Amino acid sequence: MNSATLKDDHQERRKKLSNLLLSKKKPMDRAFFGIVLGAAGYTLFLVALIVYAVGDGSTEIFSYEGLEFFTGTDWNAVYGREAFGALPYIIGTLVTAGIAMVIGVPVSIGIAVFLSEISPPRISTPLSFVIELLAAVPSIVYGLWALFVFRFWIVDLIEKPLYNAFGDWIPFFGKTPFGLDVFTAGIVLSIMIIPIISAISRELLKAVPDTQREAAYSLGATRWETLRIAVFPYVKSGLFGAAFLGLGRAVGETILVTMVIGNAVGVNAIPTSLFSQSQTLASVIANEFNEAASSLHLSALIGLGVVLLMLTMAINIGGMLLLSRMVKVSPGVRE
Amino acid sequence: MEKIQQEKANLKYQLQNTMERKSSRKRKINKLVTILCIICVGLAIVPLGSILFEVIKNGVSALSVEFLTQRPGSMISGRGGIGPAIQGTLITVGIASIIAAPVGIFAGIYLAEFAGNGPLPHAVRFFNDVLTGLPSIVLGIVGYIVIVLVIGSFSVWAGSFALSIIMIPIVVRVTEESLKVVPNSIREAGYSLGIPKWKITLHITLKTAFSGVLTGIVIGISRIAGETAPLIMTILGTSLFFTGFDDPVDALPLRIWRLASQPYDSAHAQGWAAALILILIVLLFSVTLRLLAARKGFKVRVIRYSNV
Amino acid sequence: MPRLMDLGISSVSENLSEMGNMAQRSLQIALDSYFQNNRSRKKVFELNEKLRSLEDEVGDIATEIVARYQPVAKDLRFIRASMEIAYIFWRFGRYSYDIIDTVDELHTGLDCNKTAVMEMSSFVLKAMELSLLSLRTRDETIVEKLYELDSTVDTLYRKYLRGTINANNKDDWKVHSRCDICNILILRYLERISDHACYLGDCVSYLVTGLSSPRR
Amino acid sequence: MSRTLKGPEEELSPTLQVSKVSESVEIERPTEVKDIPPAKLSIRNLEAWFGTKRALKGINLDVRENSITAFIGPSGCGKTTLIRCLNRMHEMTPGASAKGQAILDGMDMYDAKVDPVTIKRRIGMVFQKPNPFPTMSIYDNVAAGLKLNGIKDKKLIDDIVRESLEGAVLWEEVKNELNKPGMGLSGGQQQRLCIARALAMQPEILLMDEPTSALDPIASSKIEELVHGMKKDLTVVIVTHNMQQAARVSDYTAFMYLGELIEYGDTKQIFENPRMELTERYISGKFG
Repeated sequence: MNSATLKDDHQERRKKLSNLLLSKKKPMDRAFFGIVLGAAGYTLFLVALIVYAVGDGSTEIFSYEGLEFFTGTDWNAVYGREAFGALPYIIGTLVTAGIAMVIGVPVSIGIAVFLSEISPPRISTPLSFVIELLAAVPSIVYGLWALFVFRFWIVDLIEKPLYNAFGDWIPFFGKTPFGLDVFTAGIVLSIMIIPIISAISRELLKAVPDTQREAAYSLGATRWETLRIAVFPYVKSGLFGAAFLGLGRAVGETILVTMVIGNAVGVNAIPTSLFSQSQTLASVIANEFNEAASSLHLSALIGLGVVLLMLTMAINIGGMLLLSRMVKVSPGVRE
Repeated sequence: MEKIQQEKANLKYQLQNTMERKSSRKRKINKLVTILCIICVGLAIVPLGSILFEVIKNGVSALSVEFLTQRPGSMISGRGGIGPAIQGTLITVGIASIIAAPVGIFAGIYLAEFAGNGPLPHAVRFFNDVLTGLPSIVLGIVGYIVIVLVIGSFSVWAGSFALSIIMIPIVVRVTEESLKVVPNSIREAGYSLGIPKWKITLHITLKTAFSGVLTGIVIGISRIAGETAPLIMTILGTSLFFTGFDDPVDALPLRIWRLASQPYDSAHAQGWAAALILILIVLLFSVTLRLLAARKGFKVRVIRYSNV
Repeated sequence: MPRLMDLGISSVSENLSEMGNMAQRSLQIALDSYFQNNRSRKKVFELNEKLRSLEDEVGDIATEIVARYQPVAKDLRFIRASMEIAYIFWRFGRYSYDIIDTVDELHTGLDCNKTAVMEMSSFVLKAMELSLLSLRTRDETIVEKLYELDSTVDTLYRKYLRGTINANNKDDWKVHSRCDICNILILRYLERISDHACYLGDCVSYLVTGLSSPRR
Repeated sequence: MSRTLKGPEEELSPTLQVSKVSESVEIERPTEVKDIPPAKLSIRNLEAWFGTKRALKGINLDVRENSITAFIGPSGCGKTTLIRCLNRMHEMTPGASAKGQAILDGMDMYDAKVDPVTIKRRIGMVFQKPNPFPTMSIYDNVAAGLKLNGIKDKKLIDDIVRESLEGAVLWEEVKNELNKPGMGLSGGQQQRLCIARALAMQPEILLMDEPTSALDPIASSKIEELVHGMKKDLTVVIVTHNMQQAARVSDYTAFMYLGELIEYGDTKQIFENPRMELTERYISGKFG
């Protein structure tokens, strides 16, 4: 084929194709946009629905108890003697979550540092996988293990020695331990949130540009100094954010806590020592929801849900803000 | 001139001296930190090892065909099985994912491909993150109020609805992130060929981010498959096989919880076995989907979403 | 900040200005040896050799610059012009050597009539001087003067050639021949030098404006 | 001045020599001899913005048919913006806008009635980095534009895929592995695959935005040869930050600076004898 006919061919094909192509209209673009916008709108609708549902469900208890609901310590569903105070559960929630944070955060950051800074890839890759596996274990399985296995380790290895040593003269370690208490709940919670926090922390540490580390190393800094000078300042607020997200999970966790916290009710649920039985907001709901006989009791449980909702939202939004602040720090600029 | 050089040499000597003295201390601290980190790793590994060990040890002995297929029998006898629970989990989680996956993917597409930085996408992102952090039990309450109270019965619908609320934000987030990792040049190549945007998004961008999106769905499903709390007030749990979407149904986590609260050893053994099955289902599922994703060849690096 | 290419360009520049001086000197020496009848052939020969090697060197550097730095615009024009200019300088030296060679071969003594050469050489020296000036100052307007001088030189050459042919009848051909041949040859070489001075002016004009001389 | 004759034996008469020089001068200035091809794309008062920042300031320029036009200039001068305006790709960037005229065969592509998608079907584009569709095979990459625009004729698609790959001088290298992923090719091959993908749409103009900047010199020179060969069927506009590349490959060169078109002309003239001081300083590496 000589070049002239080739060119003619080319022109002809171009004409044919452009007839085919240019006749196409595009109404689908708009329809598609409608679909994705609808999906995005649905998520907003869900938030509104949640707020409406729990708000609507809890009006009865708030009109019955008023602000007493937040400060009362009594919890009684018996007909004629109804009293619903959420304070013990709020305290219980904060204490268990607090214990989980005190143990979980440093360990998580240690793991993250090990994975991203210390270990060679051939160790850190499978290890990260294992840690992620830990995150994939359903909380009910943690609960099962905590209830039948871990509880006894805690009692034998930690609680009894502590009780024997300090129990008589420090109220903090008072109360005979038998494993179903805030301490156990807090530790199991910490085990549950470790994978979460360490995974985020590891991503944060990985996001620190290597040039930062190399700069420190080139000045003769040790690994620890490099972390302190070049890496941590870079990710500090991010690590706080990760911890906050972990805290959100710890506060909202239900079934695991229900299984190991001992399920005390009312005033008894205010932990007086590390080895007290208690309840969290979530565990009360899980324990009593299906047994609630009166609509007031149900509404009280939903009211606990409202408190829980507000608590976790506050924590999570705080965590998100900290994380996003970290992301917004432009590379190379430290606080 | 010579004096200055002398001073310089002096300074250098002093510096080296100080550094040498400090460096042994430095090395000690460094070693200590390394050891601490390794201890942390150990602290995380030991529980995992123990959990897997116990689940397998206690679970395997109770496993049998009968256990997997039959209805629960009397708690004391240790007879019966978790058939309805397996069935219920598959149905509830299946319906939840059928709701959540498309909604999540499309909302993710909206955020990544259409939204830009206006107030609406901002709100969608923000509230999506808020949804991610909500305690699942609260979503159970929502399912109870919105569906159980309305249709007058604990039901599959309520459970699936509550679970879908847990899964949607996960899928949205992961979809958005995976789509954002797709280089813009790929989209531009599509535009430059005069392909309409919706086709570019579905046939090119989403396909490229496929493994990431799939990972999101896997994470979402694994997460809701293990959820217990919201099921308490939505599907209630029953010892019967599936009878209808408007009726209560059983689920594995719920069954494990009930078995664990029994005072009988035989029930506990069944609980372990059910936990084993639950873990196996979750693992099997995620391995299958990941293999599927890996077969697609192209990998978008996706941040692991253990936090979602 | 100087570019790497500038190093090469400045060494080409230096070479060219050295060559210009040498060309001028070798013509001066050649003419002196004709007028004063001293024998400086060796000196001019050496200068000529030197010019040729410098011309080679300019060519080498220019090629290298083209290959390595891919000059454009003014640089490109300079490189192109410099190769031509180096060649012109070498021609200057070569014609000077030809002049002294002729003087040597024909052994012309002080008895020849040297007025014609004297007259023309003043123009040619002037032309050479001007062409070098135009290169030094990058003044492309000088090319006009060069062409004027060249046409004067051409006219002189033709006049003398014709005059010699007409003046020499068959009878006294032998008497004057040695002087005449010598003169005519030298005039011829001078005329060529003048032409090359014009080319040099053209090169400068191209170098500055990017356009070749409007005359062409 | 191509003359390198030396030595007395090659001395020529003065007249001959003069004419010889003038000959070489003739070769030097071909613009006076060459026909200027008709304008394929006329840009008139084209302005472009990123938000409130003006990236192009009233560009006027004629892209000549079946020729190669190169845009050069320092980073941020607007050359990429300009080329992206030529198939209405610029406005796809969030916040970006453009106004003015770009007349393609008598039709103003910035006219409100014109659908930008159809413009893109007539004007192909090749990008800075090779960007084959990652999930698609070599064949699918080339066929993607046709298939996703709703063309179903298998035979036609087969023919065009082959022709386009041949046009991009890639056919011989990949004809036995059309079903392998496009990402498996080398960088230079990927870029030629992208060219084939653009050619498959039978474009009238091909825009190339620094097509070799991500490639090694050998692969780059292949692309350059390919581009040179394409101009018999196509009009090519190429943005390059490599001036030598512009000098090698293009027929016309436009020099841009700070969003303005400083000088536009015959490539030979721009590189040998630029009219503007700024152009001279830029191309000889004195700034930029």
